[in-house]
Amino acid sequence: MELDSLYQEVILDHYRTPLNKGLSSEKDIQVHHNNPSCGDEVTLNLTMKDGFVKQITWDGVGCSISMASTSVMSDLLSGKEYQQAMKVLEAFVELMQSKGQSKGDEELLEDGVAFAGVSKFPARIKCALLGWMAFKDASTQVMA
Amino acid sequence: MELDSLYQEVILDHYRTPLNKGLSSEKDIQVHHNNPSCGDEVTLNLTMKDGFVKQITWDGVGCSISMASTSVMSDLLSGKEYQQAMKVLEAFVELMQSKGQSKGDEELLEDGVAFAGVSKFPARIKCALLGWMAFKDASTQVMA
Amino acid sequence: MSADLSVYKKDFPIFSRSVRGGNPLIYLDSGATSQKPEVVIQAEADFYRTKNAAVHRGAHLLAEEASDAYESARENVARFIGAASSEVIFTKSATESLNFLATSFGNPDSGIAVKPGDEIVVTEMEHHANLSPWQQLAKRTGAKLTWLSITAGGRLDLSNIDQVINSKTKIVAITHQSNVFGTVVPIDLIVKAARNVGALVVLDACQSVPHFAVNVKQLGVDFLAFSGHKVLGPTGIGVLWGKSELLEKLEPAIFGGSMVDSVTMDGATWAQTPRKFEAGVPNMAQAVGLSAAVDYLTKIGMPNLAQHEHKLTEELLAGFKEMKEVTVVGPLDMKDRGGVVSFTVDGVHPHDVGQVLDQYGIAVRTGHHCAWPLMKKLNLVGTTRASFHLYNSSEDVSSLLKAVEKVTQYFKVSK
Amino acid sequence: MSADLSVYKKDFPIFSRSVRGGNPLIYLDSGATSQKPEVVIQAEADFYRTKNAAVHRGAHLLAEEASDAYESARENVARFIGAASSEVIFTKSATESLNFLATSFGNPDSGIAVKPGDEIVVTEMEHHANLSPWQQLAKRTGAKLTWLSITAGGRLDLSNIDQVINSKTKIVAITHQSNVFGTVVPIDLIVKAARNVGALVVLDACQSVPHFAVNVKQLGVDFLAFSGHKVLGPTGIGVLWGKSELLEKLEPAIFGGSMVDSVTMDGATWAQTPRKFEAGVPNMAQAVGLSAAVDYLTKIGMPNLAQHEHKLTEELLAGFKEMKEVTVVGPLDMKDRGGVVSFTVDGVHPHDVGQVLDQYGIAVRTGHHCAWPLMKKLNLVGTTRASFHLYNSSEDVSSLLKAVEKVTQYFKVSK
Ligand SMILES: Cc1ncc(COP(=O)(O)O)c(C=O)c1O
Ligand SMILES: Cc1ncc(COP(=O)(O)O)c(C=O)c1O
Repeated sequence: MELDSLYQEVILDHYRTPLNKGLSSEKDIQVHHNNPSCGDEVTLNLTMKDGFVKQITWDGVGCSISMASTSVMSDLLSGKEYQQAMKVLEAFVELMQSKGQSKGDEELLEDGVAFAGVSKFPARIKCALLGWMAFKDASTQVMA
Repeated sequence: MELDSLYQEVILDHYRTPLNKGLSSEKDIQVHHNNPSCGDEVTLNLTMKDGFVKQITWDGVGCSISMASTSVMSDLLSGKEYQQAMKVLEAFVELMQSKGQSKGDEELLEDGVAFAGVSKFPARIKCALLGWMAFKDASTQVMA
Repeated sequence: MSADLSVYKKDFPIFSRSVRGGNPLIYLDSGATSQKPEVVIQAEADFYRTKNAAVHRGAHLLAEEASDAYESARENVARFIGAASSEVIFTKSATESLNFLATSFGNPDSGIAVKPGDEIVVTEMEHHANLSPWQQLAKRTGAKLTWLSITAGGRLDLSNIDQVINSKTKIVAITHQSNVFGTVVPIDLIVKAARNVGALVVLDACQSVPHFAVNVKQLGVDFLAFSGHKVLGPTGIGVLWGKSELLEKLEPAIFGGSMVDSVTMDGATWAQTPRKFEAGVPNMAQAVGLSAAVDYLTKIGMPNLAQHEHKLTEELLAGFKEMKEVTVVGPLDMKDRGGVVSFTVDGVHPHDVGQVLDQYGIAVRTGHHCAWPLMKKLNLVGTTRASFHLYNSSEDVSSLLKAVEKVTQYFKVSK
Repeated sequence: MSADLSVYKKDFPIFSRSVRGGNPLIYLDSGATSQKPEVVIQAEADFYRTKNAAVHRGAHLLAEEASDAYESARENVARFIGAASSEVIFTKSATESLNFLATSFGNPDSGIAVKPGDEIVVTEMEHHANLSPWQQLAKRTGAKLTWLSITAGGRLDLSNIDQVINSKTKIVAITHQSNVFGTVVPIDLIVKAARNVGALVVLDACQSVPHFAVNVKQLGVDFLAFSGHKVLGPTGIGVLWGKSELLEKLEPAIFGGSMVDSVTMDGATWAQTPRKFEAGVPNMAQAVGLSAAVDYLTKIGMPNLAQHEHKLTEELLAGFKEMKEVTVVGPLDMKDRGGVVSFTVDGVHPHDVGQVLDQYGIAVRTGHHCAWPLMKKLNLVGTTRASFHLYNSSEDVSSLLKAVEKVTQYFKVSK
């Protein structure tokens, strides 16, 4: 069923058991992003150190796609050098815009490739990007 | 031609040689009416005496229909008892609403029946009524 | 027995298309916007094809015919809600209708203007369109916005109505039927409370006019707004109705051609109602389309339509009652309730519920339904909402129930 | 040689009807509203028939397709005027576009708000839609409305431009092409004068966008407004374009669903431009229709259209030159002038001129053309106005000239 291409098992797993959920007490910056059309919300705490992403923690409410994607993002980008994290982020954004034409670079995106199917559902792309955009906002502010 | 039913010779005559045009120095009341959609304007001076219409004078700018109709009105209603003037006015309004189905009561309306054709041209009915409505407004105020 | 309205579905061309997964379309999102019968589509097209011209302006035959079509549409729509045609203003939407009022009340030149210290009463279950304009008005004028609460059962809490609607109250702006709960509000009690203190009542009739007979005289309200697109009519048109003696007192909200009596470089005076509220070349084709929509509904009969939706709602509520994972948000009984059913599925986000339903060809609305304060009050991130119209059937209800069952299976929900 | 555009007339279904006296329709009132090609009518109808749903709201396929159609329309219209799509706001009309601006500038919360003592500059030849909103804004804020005059030849008098546009000037709101004279205004000089003093330029492009290529970047203005119905598009839609950094600073003018970022009972924050200016379910079908209209015009080529209208205007002016009873009001030469020709006939009121022309099937506009201050300045009760579009031909010009000849005969005018 078409639906299975959207709700990959990896996504449902991250939804049920999210990583890095629960806000850390320490942080360089906290940002809050929401998606007014569906009400999804993410609060993200970021700590950077020596140009590396030291820690990403988050909390939020939202659909399986937005929560799982934030979980994957927080796992994937933690420990990465800032430029490298941005590269991964760009690859993810590109995948989302691929209208089902791309499978994603598994080396770069790891679990993130599970979201390839989302790109066929325009209304869900914003869900998948919510956490990633929060990270982009936060890290740009810290690096500025 | 259909046009001739609108522009009866009587109308063009009144347009070229209007009656009672030029405002009297004495008056009980002066009213100013206009037709915002085409810009026609009429100023009307009215004098009543013992329940009779003593004098109607007017000035204005507008199309042949509005000017001729005001001329006819001023001639027709002058000297009439108020109630009788209102009866004539009602007959004229009714004629205007007749959508070309009525010829008008010549005894009551005299030259006014020349406007019967106007009722077939919805956009011109307001032109034909401009002076009459000014009279109605003025006389109602005086009689109040 | 309710009338069989299934014969009318074929009047709506959209149902001849298929949707996701090759499924036939099961449209349960009429609360957001209704589908259009072919007569409405044709009425708009015919206006363009045979009499398109700027109304109230030209001396030519087309302009005459266009003006006649537009003004006849006004008369027809007025008749549909029991109003005088001079009291019906065509706007672009209910949102604009409500904003017009708020703007006019905020203009100190209006004969009825809101002043500092005045109170404006809304409810916790308003759509943003009947909340934000009043918030802004309060902010601009120094008036205070207050509100009636809701009960746990999704009804208006009237226990403190006499405190909320008090001698300071100038305006009570309230929905006729909640777009989230389906609750029909007891307008008679609201009108009575408002009359007692000399306040005006503004009714948001977006969710009532499309579904049951609404008569402005019988309701006794002062102003009423609804949208064309929810009443089987075109997009881009709404209605603002008001009592003429009140409309005469209000300054217009937007300014331009065809709404003036005279203009100089220094200022202007206005034409009479309704013209003074309709600046510019109006949405003529859409007015004509809306007129065709109310003709179509009148032919079917609003009581028949109401009965039809009542029956479907009853069936859906009964079905949900059997499903332990499903919670209906709003009245569980059929008293004073329309064909809008919000629900949640345990452990599944509304957006995910909607996605699975979509896979079965079922179109519902998910999210906050432009009623965020209400969602926060209910401690919900959103709901899934099914809403009915004429073209729905008992089969649609069964399909929905079956698909919701699949949702719980797909996401492995267990309670 | 200008391109032969006569083949396109058959695309407009209205020309298959006959009018007064059984005559074919000669439509010379495109300045008021244009006729619609069948592709535009079908685009609107197809939206209703195949993808009607509330945009930006539903999780279902129809809502996706509707959103896509609506946003593609925005991109397409943006491209047509050389703008970024995030800078294009769909309104109900140019009148609303201009009122939105005036309202937003009047909101003290806006990042660019008009203050007491500021000056707002218009011209003596503005349409009421670009005059009244600014008069009201001045009145509300304590700003001063000033204006550029016109010359006897129907051009803008720029002799005192540096006094009128001065250091107090906040906004210059000006028409691109006069709807009475056909004069095309030298926007470059206006922009230069405004830039010198840091004022913003608002362009009323109602009479330019439908007739020649308009590029917002090249013009260098800050805001621009036009109506769909004059550009071969549907009624009920208009465009407001603005530079995004300026739009971001403005508070919205109307409030409701789909334009918020968050809402509580106490207040709200707004979504980003253009969304924050589009409260409520938008005029989706009309946006899609407008998009089809600009596609159609792009296919024909705006330069071809401009040339075509130029030729017809030239022919008409030449014809009128031979008629001693006729006086053209506005530029007599073809320099910086579009296809709008106002004229008077000695001794015959414009309304009567229009009536006689109507009898020959010729549709023109008569009266003050929503520019009363201009008429008063010219000491005229009104004019008769012929205006062209793509579907007009040299034969239409000859028919008009012949019919005006009849007017003078009918009313026995002699000079
Ligand atoms: C120059 C000009 N500005 C503004 C308008 C107003 O446009 P609309 O009535 O479509 O809002 C018009 C047309 O009527 C116009 O010609
Ligand atoms: C209760 C209610 N009020 C107001 C509105 C706003 O209507 P529109 O978006 O058509 O202006 C809606 C619909 O969205 C509604 O359901």
